Amino acid sequence: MPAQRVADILAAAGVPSAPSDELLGAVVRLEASRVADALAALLAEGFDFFLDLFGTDTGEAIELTYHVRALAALDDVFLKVVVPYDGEAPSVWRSYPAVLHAEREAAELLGVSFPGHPNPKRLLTTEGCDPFLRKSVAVRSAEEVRLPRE
Amino acid sequence: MSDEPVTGVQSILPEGTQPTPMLPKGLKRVPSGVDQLATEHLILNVGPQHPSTHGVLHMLVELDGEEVIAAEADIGFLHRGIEKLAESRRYHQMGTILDRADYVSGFHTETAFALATEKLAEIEVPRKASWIRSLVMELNRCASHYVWLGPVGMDAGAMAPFLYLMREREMILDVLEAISGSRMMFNYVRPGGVVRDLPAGIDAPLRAWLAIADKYLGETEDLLGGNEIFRARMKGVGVIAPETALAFGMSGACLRSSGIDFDLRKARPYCAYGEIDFDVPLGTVGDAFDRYKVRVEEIHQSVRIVRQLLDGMPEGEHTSKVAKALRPPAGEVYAAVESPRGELGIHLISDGGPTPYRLRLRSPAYYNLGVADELLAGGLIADMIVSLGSLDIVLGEIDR
Amino acid sequence: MSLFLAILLRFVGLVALLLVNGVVLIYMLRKVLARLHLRIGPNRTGPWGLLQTTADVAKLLTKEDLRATPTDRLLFNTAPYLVFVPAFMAYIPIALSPVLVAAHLDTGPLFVFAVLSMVPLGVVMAGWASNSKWSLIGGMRAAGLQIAYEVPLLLSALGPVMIAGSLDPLRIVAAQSGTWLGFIPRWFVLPQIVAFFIYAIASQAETQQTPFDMSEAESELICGFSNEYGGMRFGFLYLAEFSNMFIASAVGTLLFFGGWQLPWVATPLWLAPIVFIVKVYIGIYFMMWARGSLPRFRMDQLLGFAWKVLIPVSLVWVVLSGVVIRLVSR
Amino acid sequence: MIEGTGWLKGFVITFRNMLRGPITVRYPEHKLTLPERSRWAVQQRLNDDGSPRCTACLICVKECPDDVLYIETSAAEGGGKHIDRYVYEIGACMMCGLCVEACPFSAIEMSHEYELATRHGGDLVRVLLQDVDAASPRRERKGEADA
Repeated sequence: MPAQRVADILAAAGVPSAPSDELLGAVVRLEASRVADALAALLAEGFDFFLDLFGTDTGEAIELTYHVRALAALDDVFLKVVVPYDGEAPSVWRSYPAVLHAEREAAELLGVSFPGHPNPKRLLTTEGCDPFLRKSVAVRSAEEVRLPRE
Repeated sequence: MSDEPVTGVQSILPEGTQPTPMLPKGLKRVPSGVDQLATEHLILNVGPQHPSTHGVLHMLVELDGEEVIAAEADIGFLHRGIEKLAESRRYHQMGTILDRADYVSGFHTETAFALATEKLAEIEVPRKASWIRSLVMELNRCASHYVWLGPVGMDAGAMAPFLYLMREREMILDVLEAISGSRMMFNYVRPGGVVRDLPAGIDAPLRAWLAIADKYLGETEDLLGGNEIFRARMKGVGVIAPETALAFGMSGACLRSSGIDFDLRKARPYCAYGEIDFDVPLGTVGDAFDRYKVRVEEIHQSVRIVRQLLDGMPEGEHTSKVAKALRPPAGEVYAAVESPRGELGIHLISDGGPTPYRLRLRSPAYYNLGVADELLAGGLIADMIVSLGSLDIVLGEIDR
Repeated sequence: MSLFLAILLRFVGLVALLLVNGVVLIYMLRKVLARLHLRIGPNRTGPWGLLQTTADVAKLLTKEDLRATPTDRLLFNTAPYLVFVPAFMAYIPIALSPVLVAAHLDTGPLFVFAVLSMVPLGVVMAGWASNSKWSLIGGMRAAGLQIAYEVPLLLSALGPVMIAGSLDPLRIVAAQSGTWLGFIPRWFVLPQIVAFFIYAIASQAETQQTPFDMSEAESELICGFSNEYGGMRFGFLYLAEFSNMFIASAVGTLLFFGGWQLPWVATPLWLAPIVFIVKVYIGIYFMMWARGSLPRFRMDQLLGFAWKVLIPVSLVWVVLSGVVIRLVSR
Repeated sequence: MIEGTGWLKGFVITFRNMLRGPITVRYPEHKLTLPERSRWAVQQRLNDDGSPRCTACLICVKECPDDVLYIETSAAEGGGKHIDRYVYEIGACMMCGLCVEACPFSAIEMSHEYELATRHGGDLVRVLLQDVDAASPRRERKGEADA
């Protein structure tokens, strides 16, 4: 499905968006605050299969990617929203309960929040762990953690 | 990024709210009322060191007697930050960590990554490489299903099938070792093809396995699916309706056992699957027994696929020329394979550098496990163990 | 011989029988399960691993006696004995031969079932006193299971007793001597085939073997009621389980398979105990075979099976065989 | 629940498998033969005369994801490089084989040495080469084109 069609669906639901067809597939960029409405509209249009939510640190902000698929037509759509560091995007679990774990993971690993999540606890890491998928958190190299060689 | 150090659970909570205590969502903590006695509910920690959580899963369950009232999966005990580590690995080195994500079917993760990289860098893959990939992936699928089928029998109390299936799994792992050099941490599939051609004489041990695979699996089917006790344990337990399966993003055999016909090997053929003849087994009810049946039939189908791949293995190069220090152009791709657990996707973002800018592993078991909280409530402890086992979770892949 | 010496001798004999049985059975279980599962089993300690269980017993005996602080001290410490002592007592009326018996009781099988019904008490006690949720659930399960399966167990023993017209093990065995039609041994298993199957199922449940190993369903409750036990206390719980296996098989041999008698020929007195032990061990092999072949029931299915299937069937069978015995004996 | 005969069939199958005999390999007495490609501890490949093929080019050190290889070099007396120590930390090695793939001189290889358990932590750090002159890369390249 071309990205423009997806944008039309979203426009009909009153969500403005910027479509583009990329190597990835149909990508639609929109305001973070409207993502719940957008996904509800897509679910109503037959995008019944939620694949993934993950965040990327672009260096200036966190870019969240929602990947949904219309299973019957095998159409993939990638919704991208940008939230500032420590910003927030509404939880979309009412449309896709599959996102429950993924939102918790994105929250702890990238330091964003998802208001409306019913169970906003840490998922993978323990208290005090940095949101290490941000680029500012460096992986310690093997040399750093290794015991000194004699 | 803000200068404030982000610490603790507060970082993911809205301003001013307190973290909720670690208790299941539907927690009641009230007299049960079932028998008018003031019985208190029991909070039970199942795992992370429990024989039936198939790894280091921690299930927090609330019990009324033996009945599960609410359950919550707690994961992360095996979290190694693979997605972060991937940002500092070059493309040809990635196999070493991706093998360790889904440690029972490493070839699938490796291939998904190779497919993503090839899409991004526009690398042609020789036909033989695709066939070899399909071959090792199907073998790996069988090995993975064996090591699911055995433990799920153990969950139901049958020890014999587990050890019988180990016999067949050993035969496969020996073959995989002869092909790749390692039994589970293969590091064999690379962008552009595979590291080495199939070794000479691999035909014999493979045919030896093919000759007995269906027969021995039939014995296991008699021991498990043919057994009345096992059927009574599995039938009607852990029923997942098709809508629920879709809503929770389940894929693979869990989705198909609910009656939804979706298999990436058919839907978007990759590697050699477009040229291979096989069926996709479907369930009807979506209970644990359907998941058992679907997976067993998948092994039979994999045996069929391996036979075809072996008969029709093309001649030619096993890899195309790919620069060691691969620098794919900046861009973003998604590639997925049908792993034994479902759709295993690699979402790769490159900035043109020698290492990925961001690598996201879309783990099927991670999403399949999401349904657990809904699924387990209402059953007995024994049902919980069987339902959880029937999901085929691999914690390495869930926690990454 | 003084009375004291006689009692002491019998006591020592029983203890020896029980301990040797325990050691041999544990070794046998390991080997049989291993063979059923394509493995070798213990093969390092001693020739063919024969000394493995001896080594394990030595380990258990020398282990530190640990008890978690929040356990109920008195109950926690006594529970293993409450499980072990009935298992020990059940050996008393088991007649290895017409003369080799600790105490000749007129109501032998009844006594065995009576003392064994004390075991659930100890199991619940162990489960509760451990102050562990797993143990508690395991203990409750074990109690429910043993109470449910005691009824069909007793009822199934009624058939042979009715044919023999006595509860005395010697007379039950004596009633099974000789042959029908010259070649079929007069064992009660043939006329009482239904009772035998009920006995086999119920005794498998009573001894907590798969498919009835509810209380220590390791994939669910890890180790059940014995979770918190270690050292020799665990050893006692474990030993009691194996000794119950022997008891179940021995009583079955007495009731259904002609005890110490060989079919067709008169059994010399010196051979009788050997014949008996061999028969018992064949029975135990079948119990282990079932353990290695079957999955486990769910608790509710298990209880439903006992109350809805086994008990009605055994009741009907008791009435039926009573009527037939009355008609035949007239 | 016991309406069928499936459970009886189970008895037959386990008995049949019992007759098939154990599949266990009695390990220290009997050992499996490893496939030729099996990857275990890294070892040096030496020339026929016992001199190292290693040129101390450090490619393997850079390639190793776990950083288990470590080479200390100094200038040799007759020019070229002198290998003081070639250290291999087997305890941290995951036997991925990337170093062997990367070595342009085929100076290291994956051995079939899999009995790596040891009582002493010190055994997990091995010195593969000590105090030898490194091979000259130029000469090797000519002789070993596309090796």
